[in-house]
Amino acid sequence: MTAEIIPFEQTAPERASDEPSLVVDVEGFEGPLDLLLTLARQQKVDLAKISILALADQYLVFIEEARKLRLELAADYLVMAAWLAYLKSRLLLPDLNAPEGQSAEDMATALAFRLKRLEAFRDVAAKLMDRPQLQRDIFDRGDPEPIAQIKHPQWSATLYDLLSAYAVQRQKQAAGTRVRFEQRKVWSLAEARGALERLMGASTDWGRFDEFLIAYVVEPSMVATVTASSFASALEMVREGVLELQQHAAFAPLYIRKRSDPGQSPTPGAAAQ
Amino acid sequence: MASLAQKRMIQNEDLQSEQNVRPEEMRLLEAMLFASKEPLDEKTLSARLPQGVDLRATLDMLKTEYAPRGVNLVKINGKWTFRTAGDLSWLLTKEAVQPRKLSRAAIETLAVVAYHQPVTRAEIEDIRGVTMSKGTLDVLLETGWVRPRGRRKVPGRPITYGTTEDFVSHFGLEQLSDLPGLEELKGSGMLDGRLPPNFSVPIPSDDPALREDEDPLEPGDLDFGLAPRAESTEE
Amino acid sequence: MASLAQKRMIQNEDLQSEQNVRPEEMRLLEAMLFASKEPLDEKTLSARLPQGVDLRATLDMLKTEYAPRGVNLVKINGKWTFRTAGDLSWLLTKEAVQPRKLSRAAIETLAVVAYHQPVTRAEIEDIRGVTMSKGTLDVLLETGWVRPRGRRKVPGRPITYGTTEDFVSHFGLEQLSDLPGLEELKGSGMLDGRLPPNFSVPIPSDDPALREDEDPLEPGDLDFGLAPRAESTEE
Repeated sequence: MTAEIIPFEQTAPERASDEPSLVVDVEGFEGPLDLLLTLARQQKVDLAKISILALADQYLVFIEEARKLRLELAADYLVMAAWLAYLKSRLLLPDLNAPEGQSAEDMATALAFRLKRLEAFRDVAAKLMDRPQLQRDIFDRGDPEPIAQIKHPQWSATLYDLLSAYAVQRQKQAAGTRVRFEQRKVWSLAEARGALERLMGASTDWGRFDEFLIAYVVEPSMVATVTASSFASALEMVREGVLELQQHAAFAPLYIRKRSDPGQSPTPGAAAQ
Repeated sequence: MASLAQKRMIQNEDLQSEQNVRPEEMRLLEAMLFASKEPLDEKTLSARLPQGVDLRATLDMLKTEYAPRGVNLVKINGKWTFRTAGDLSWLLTKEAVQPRKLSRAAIETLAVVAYHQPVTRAEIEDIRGVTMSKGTLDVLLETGWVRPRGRRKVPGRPITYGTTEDFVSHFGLEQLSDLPGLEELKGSGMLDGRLPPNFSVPIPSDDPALREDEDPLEPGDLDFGLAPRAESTEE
Repeated sequence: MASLAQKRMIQNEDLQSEQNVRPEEMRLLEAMLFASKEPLDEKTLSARLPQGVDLRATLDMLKTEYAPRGVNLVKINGKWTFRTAGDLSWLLTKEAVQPRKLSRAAIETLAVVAYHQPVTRAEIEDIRGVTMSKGTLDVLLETGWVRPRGRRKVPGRPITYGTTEDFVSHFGLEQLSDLPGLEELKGSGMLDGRLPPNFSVPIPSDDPALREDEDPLEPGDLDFGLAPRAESTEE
């Protein structure tokens, strides 16, 4: 397990500031930058004056030692080692190939900057945590007094609420008290036919159709339905050969009589039925 | 500002002298009592204070010192705590607007009052076909949309109700007669066609002038809201 | 006891003169501030005070008056509250809440968020030189000191993080710019890695207003997978 780099979110043991020169132990380092910063601190100079070349050497030695011990190093440690080896070669042989982009000095400055920045943030983090903290050093009112709320109800309703409430209840009331739909008085065809059969009796004399109906038209409101149903039934009975109808002109009175020879249909249609 | 600056000077002088005499144990006590989640008894306070402190005397000093302030040191049930001065309890209240929706019964009643005003309770009940709980009218009076406007000249002289100007403005009407009539209600589908022939919707009017069958209200008729409000029972 | 009695006498005399000049608004202010758990802003305080009171002056007087006491008036993030004096923490250990022990990674991440906000995960990782585990952010979000505040307008639209009012209150800062060591950090150009030192440096700000290069968060951004996402809530 010693070979494993402790995941950084675990609380790492505090590193002594005056660590003995080079103990090969990556435990507790939070990645290559953290390791580099620790190595840089061992140079015991202002980070601004640090020798990146010396730092690169130290790091590479460290990594070499770790590999000799067959410590399993996380990939980013090896990437950093490769990068530092490259940087070192560039620093030692300045104009080699003169490649595009950053000069070796720029790269070294950028690395120094990152180290300084990491240190600076560690510094302010420590300062922040040293501040008196609420509920640890400083306390607010332990037993605050409740603020009573005086509630003012604010009523709201929309015009739609109002109108639909009015309409719904008026409608309901109207339906409940008055709108009992009357049974519509209609003569069914069956009723009309029954009546016709009874009225015609055995009479084979011509008679006026409307006179037959008078007896049934008790109320004026029934005239239409009685007339319509009787006429329809009469036509039906004519077709069956039970009755005969005749009319002398349009809108002239209609005459009706029972056929004397029922059974013989006067119309081909009735026979077909 | 001059007077304030002056006051401040005096204040600071006071502070100076106060600082000179204010014993450390007073600081300790006020911090403990302030931070504690509950009132503390003297035994607890004593245990936390440095030895040799006269607790009673210090508490008394603190009590005297805070007596004229907005926060007082008080003893409740034998335990000490800071409490807001009694005369400032009003500071610890917060006024909040609470939106409320009218109940179905209330809005139906309101609609009947709006269309049929001036209308008595009995008439409202007749139109609605249900008896009305006292709470419903109370709520409507509280909304400020309904007001008693007179008394009907009939036996019992019941109070007649009508709507207020607030009602008209809340519902975004220019005038009360803008409430839709029978045809408009039918047209909007709120009333359907199956209505008896004699069905009618009145043309509403909130003319404050009393009608022929109304008497003015009498002194005392308006003392409604003073009585404790009954909770609305009708849903 | 003699000396105590004597002190008390002096105290009472002080009180007398104090009472004579101590304006009523100081009582009102101390009552309000004592009663409230949360710091109160000047607008809230003003609203409860009689008109014409110079709030700033009164607060300053109160602050001066309480400065030598066990309870001090402090300004946190522009809001006022009473807190126990910092030198008395030894006395109040009984009240102390066992603070959550933050890992070194969490503390450093918190510092980067606080001093460099608004900041993305990638920027935090760049400064710390390690990839960040999900747990670290979760812990910080759980403390209530760090919050996601928007999305940076760059490819991938990463979430930006900042601190909360709770953070400022917990560490007793009058405002975010009072972070310890901020000036030095700023002065050495540590707050913007992309620019060479001594270039213009952004000042950390927990101003909730989004910066130009930030977009607002979208619904769902705040879930962090902590809870299974609610199915459509509409019925």
